[in-house]
Amino acid sequence: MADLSADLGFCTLKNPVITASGTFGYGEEFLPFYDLDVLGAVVMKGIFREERPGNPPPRLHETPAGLLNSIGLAGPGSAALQEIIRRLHARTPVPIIVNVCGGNDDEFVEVAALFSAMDEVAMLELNISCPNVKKGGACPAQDAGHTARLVKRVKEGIRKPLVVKLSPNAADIVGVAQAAQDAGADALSLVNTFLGLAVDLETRRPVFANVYAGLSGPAVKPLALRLVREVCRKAYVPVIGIGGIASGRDALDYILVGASAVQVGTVNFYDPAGAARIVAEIDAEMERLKIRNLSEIRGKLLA
Amino acid sequence: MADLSADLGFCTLKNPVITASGTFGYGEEFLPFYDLDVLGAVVMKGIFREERPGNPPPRLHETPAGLLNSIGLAGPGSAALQEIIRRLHARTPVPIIVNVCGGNDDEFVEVAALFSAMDEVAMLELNISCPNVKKGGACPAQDAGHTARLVKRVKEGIRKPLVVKLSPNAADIVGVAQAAQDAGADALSLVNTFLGLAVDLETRRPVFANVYAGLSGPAVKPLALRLVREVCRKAYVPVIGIGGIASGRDALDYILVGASAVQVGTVNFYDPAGAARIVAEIDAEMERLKIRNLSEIRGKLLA
Amino acid sequence: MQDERGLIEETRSLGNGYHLLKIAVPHAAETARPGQFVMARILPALDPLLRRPLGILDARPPYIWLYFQVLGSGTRLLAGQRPGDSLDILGPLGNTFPELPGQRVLLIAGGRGIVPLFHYARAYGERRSLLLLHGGRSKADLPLLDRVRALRLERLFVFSEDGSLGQQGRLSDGLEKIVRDERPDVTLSCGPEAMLAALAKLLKPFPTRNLVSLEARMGCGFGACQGCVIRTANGTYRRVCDEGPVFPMEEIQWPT
Amino acid sequence: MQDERGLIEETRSLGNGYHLLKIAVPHAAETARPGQFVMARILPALDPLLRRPLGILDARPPYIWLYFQVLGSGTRLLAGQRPGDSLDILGPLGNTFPELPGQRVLLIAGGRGIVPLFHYARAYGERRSLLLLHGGRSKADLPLLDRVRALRLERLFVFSEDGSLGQQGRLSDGLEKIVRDERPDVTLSCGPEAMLAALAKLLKPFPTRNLVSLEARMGCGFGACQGCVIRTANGTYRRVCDEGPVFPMEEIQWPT
Ligand SMILES: Cc1cc2nc3c(=O)[nH]c(=O)nc-3n(C[C@H](O)[C@H](O)[C@H](O)COP(=O)(O)OP(=O)(O)OC[C@H]3O[C@@H](n4cnc5c(N)ncnc54)[C@H](O)[C@@H]3O)c2cc1C
Ligand SMILES: Cc1cc2nc3c(=O)[nH]c(=O)nc-3n(C[C@H](O)[C@H](O)[C@H](O)COP(=O)(O)OP(=O)(O)OC[C@H]3O[C@@H](n4cnc5c(N)ncnc54)[C@H](O)[C@@H]3O)c2cc1C
Ligand SMILES: Cc1cc2nc3c(=O)[nH]c(=O)nc-3n(C[C@H](O)[C@H](O)[C@H](O)COP(=O)(O)O)c2cc1C
Ligand SMILES: Cc1cc2nc3c(=O)[nH]c(=O)nc-3n(C[C@H](O)[C@H](O)[C@H](O)COP(=O)(O)O)c2cc1C
Ligand code: FES
Ligand code: FES
Repeated sequence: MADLSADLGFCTLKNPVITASGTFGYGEEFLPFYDLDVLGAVVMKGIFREERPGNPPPRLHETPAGLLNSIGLAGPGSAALQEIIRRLHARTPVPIIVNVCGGNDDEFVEVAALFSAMDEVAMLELNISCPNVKKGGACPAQDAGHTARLVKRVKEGIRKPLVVKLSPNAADIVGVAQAAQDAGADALSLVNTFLGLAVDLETRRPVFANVYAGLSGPAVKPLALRLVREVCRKAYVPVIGIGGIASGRDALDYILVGASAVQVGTVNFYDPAGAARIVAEIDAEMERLKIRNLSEIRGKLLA
Repeated sequence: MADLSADLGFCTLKNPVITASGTFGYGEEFLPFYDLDVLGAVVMKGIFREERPGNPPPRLHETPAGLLNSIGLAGPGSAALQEIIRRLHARTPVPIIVNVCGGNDDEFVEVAALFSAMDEVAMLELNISCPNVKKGGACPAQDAGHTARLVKRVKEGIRKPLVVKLSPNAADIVGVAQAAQDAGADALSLVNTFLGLAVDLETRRPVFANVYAGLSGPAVKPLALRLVREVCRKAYVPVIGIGGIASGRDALDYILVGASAVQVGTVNFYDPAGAARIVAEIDAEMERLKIRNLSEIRGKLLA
Repeated sequence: MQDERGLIEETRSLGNGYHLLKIAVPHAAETARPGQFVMARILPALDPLLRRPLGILDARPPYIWLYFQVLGSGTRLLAGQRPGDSLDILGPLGNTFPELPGQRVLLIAGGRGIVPLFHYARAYGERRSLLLLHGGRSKADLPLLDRVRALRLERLFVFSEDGSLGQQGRLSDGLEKIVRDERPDVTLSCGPEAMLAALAKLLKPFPTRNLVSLEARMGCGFGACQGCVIRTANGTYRRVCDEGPVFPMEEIQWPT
Repeated sequence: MQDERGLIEETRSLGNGYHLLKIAVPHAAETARPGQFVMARILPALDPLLRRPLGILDARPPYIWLYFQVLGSGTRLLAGQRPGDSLDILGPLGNTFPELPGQRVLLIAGGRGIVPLFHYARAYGERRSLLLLHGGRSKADLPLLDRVRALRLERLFVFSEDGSLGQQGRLSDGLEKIVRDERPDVTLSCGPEAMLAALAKLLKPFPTRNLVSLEARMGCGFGACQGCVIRTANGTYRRVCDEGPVFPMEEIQWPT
């Protein structure tokens, strides 16, 4: 057994594998498959203040090695999620991260404060990067100024570590990352989904009502890995790498370019025990390459 | 037989399928597989004034449904390509497009003028979007101002239609597209490859000497289709859609969002007769959906 | 629900793109109940990426039978599998058609919609009499009919649009008369959405309890992705994978 | 060169991840010459995306034999293929080992580098005497040895690093003595790059003509992508797929 612990500065996770928001339900859905405590942490599906129906179907469209989604952050609202979190926490000690959403800045601030007050919550992730809320894919993480203002306000109202989740659709993701950390983000997570399009020649319409949707899955890994490296080179807070991770090897690639931990998303759909498998594969790969702990390779890309 | 002819304004191609630069060699390599005259046109691999060795190996890395390449525009130089083009033209009447490259603006202008003078050349494509020439992936197409200046100069020195090939790595591809057309581009082609990264945990090095490489193939299609749609909405010159086309259906998706023709790249590697197959599939699909000609669907996405 | 490695025991091509697979997959076979489905991962490769939902046609431990139609890349690859190949089978998933003891039940199956109803008739048909109304475009679209005839059914009504088998017409053409004549307490149906929408309209005047099994694009199959929703009559969304696939007919907002 | 649908006739697992395939693929089988290879597309799906290059172990029309080692996803999928499955086979590709009539030829094969040299010995061994020096890590890495012994060879030298078969050591350990004793005019070698680099050093003092068969990552296999280059001694690049895979040893820039 290699030492898999992942140091985020403000806390240390058992290992670097975190399940990504929106791809792991509210954790409970995966209890039949494995003990969630084998994971570094789990992120809850993104939450708004009130219940939201989400977008009309179809919400998913498969592409080669990828998945377009336009779920539109369907969810039960903050009060219901608090109940779910208490229930989950009673069943497993795995750290719980809440993915905080908002239709406007006030809502982000309010929802963050609500979950900051819960003992069962380990940290918050600010989802300023969802392309499926507004038609056309606009989100706060496309703008450094907006990101800075919002992060500052949220941070003032909470007493928990704040991870800010960035969008690959920003014109300058490194600039947004710098704005977020300067404004008080304790960590950065990236990437959320890439804006993509699918159309249906039979109906001559876009597949999705919102026209654009978010691309995730193995297809995006080379793109996401580049963005994570670029952000890591400028970040002084820990970075959580996300995008297309399908194996332990993929996860370690992110550590090598500088990430302190990773999130795994789409893999949970096609391989329900995939996140647990990735933990085991990281361990085996570290053994094989005689890597004793993650700091031995973190950011050690020779380039 | 549906009418597959593709109107580019300044000329009409037999059909909308053009083979993409760098993925079809100099045409001759594909003569054993089919009669190139079944295609709309072929684009030669990118050419500089002088012979270039290209980048050191490895130059290719496969990713899920995608391909990272860092060929670095290896090529024999303009004089040798002129010979090759004469030879190819003697063997097939397929329209030949030259993909013009340059290490600086003067070289672009000079190479373009050279091939503009050749009767065997149907049009020029200005490759201002290759991520594999400069380390880090920088190219003129990342900057609207530079693009405008360069296109204007090139255009002044030639008497052939000029297609300007855009980069998906620009912060604002629509702005660059507008700059290119305002500066005199007769058509726009997009996208070139997406900047991506692959690393090797064994050596702790990037796979490629240039660190970043260009991602192509089916993995990128949803992303490229979105960018093509955004450019088509603002373009008053014809657009050639490129990115991950693997089937006739994929090609028609690009026409539906507004492209006048398409280029097919990576498919030529894993299916040497793939471009010809795509022509046949477009025909079959149009028959099936009772589409008589491309203008019936071009840009007719209901959104 | 479990993710099991299933071993293909037998494959049969039934023509016209229809296929039958017999798979050894003990947990799913033992616990599956009529109306449930599995998510099958056909290859270890990343294209196709997602599993494909397929209804359980029949289950006799350690085997389940799948019956499917080739539509796209996933089902095409599945059709290429042969005895000795293996698949990852996640299941059984979803809710079920209730057993409904003592009730007079009419099963309505359009095309490959036969799958959950076949399972139902196999599981509960011995114990009481069932009616089955089965239709498709043509004879070639009803390749299971011999097996359907072998089920214990009180009555079987067959329709084909081109008249190549049974009565000519859509099954919705025959529905009203059958319901009037046979007076079922409950209808259970499965088939193309347009057919189900037509049934919903036709059944409205009758006092029957009506349940339908629906399809939707699925990401996970077990409630985690919110991808598989259908719109309900009151404007909310429900997940087909774990709140369904079986729903009361009147809860669904049918396309008009 | 042609893109043909090949039908798998026979598969054999040789342990330790080594596999042998017999494939009916008439054009490639008829025209293949020793040293050539094929590009195999294993699945119609888009992952793995590219074809995989594989040397031709033997060709007896309408069959070719492939011999490969499972390394990654492509070879793993290939190992899962069974008789009756089909593959797209593009070939034969590349240049060849010259026949060299009247010359004394030493074949040097490291591990799966046996492939083109086996083909060479099968094709030309009847007509004259060949020497073969074959080595690998251990017995388990030389699973073709029985078939190799059945070739018409004047002499066969076998080395294994762990001594489990033949003489203990790397084949480079035995090379100098063999070349001195047997005085070949030409050496033809294939194997891991490090082995070939060692051979290049050892063979320098000898007057032999030396040809090597190389591997590289390939995009297309027929000269269109420029992806498969190796660096030559004078600093330029050459394409392995169509300028090779066979090169004069002294033209290559070996890693130091
Ligand atoms: C609960 C459930 C049970 C099912 N049971 C069966 C069964 O027993 N037998 C059977 O043959 N099929 C069944 N299906 C449908 C089956 O899942 C799809 O046909 C299959 O996923 C198509 O995969 P593909 O890769 O071949 O096609 P794709 O390449 O994914 O799609 C090909 C074409 O089919 C359409 N399509 C794909 N999936 C669906 C879908 N779920 N609903 C509507 N249209 C779709 C697409 O729009 C596209 O035009 C079931 C679906 C669900 C949700
Ligand atoms: C002309 C030629 C002939 C060949 N003949 C044979 C043969 O007869 N039998 C045989 O077993 N193999 C042969 N190979 C090698 C074979 O092509 C690779 O093993 C195969 O492509 C690996 O595919 P994969 O998907 O299994 O591995 P991938 O997932 O692509 O890679 C797995 C691992 O193998 C390494 N790797 C992959 N391809 C190569 C390569 N070409 N060179 C060096 N390292 C590589 C990668 O770095 C990676 O670590 C030949 C290669 C060439 C170029
Ligand atoms: C169906 C789906 C729903 C998602 N919902 C959310 C969400 O609620 N909040 C969020 O921050 N990210 C959401 N994401 C993005 C993922 O958390 C992750 O950033 C992305 O999928 C890339 O990782 P992957 O390639 O491993 O899937 C969602 C992704 C998918 C596929
Ligand atoms: C190996 C390789 C070499 C390429 N060389 C060039 C080039 O010389 N000039 C150019 O403009 N684009 C070049 N491209 C980009 C393609 O022309 C095309 O824009 C890109 O591959 C996207 O299309 P695809 O997904 O169909 O491959 C190259 C792409 C690949 C894969
Ligand atoms: S398929 Fe994922 S929630 Fe239903
Ligand atoms: S593999 Fe494409 S040029 Fe050699």
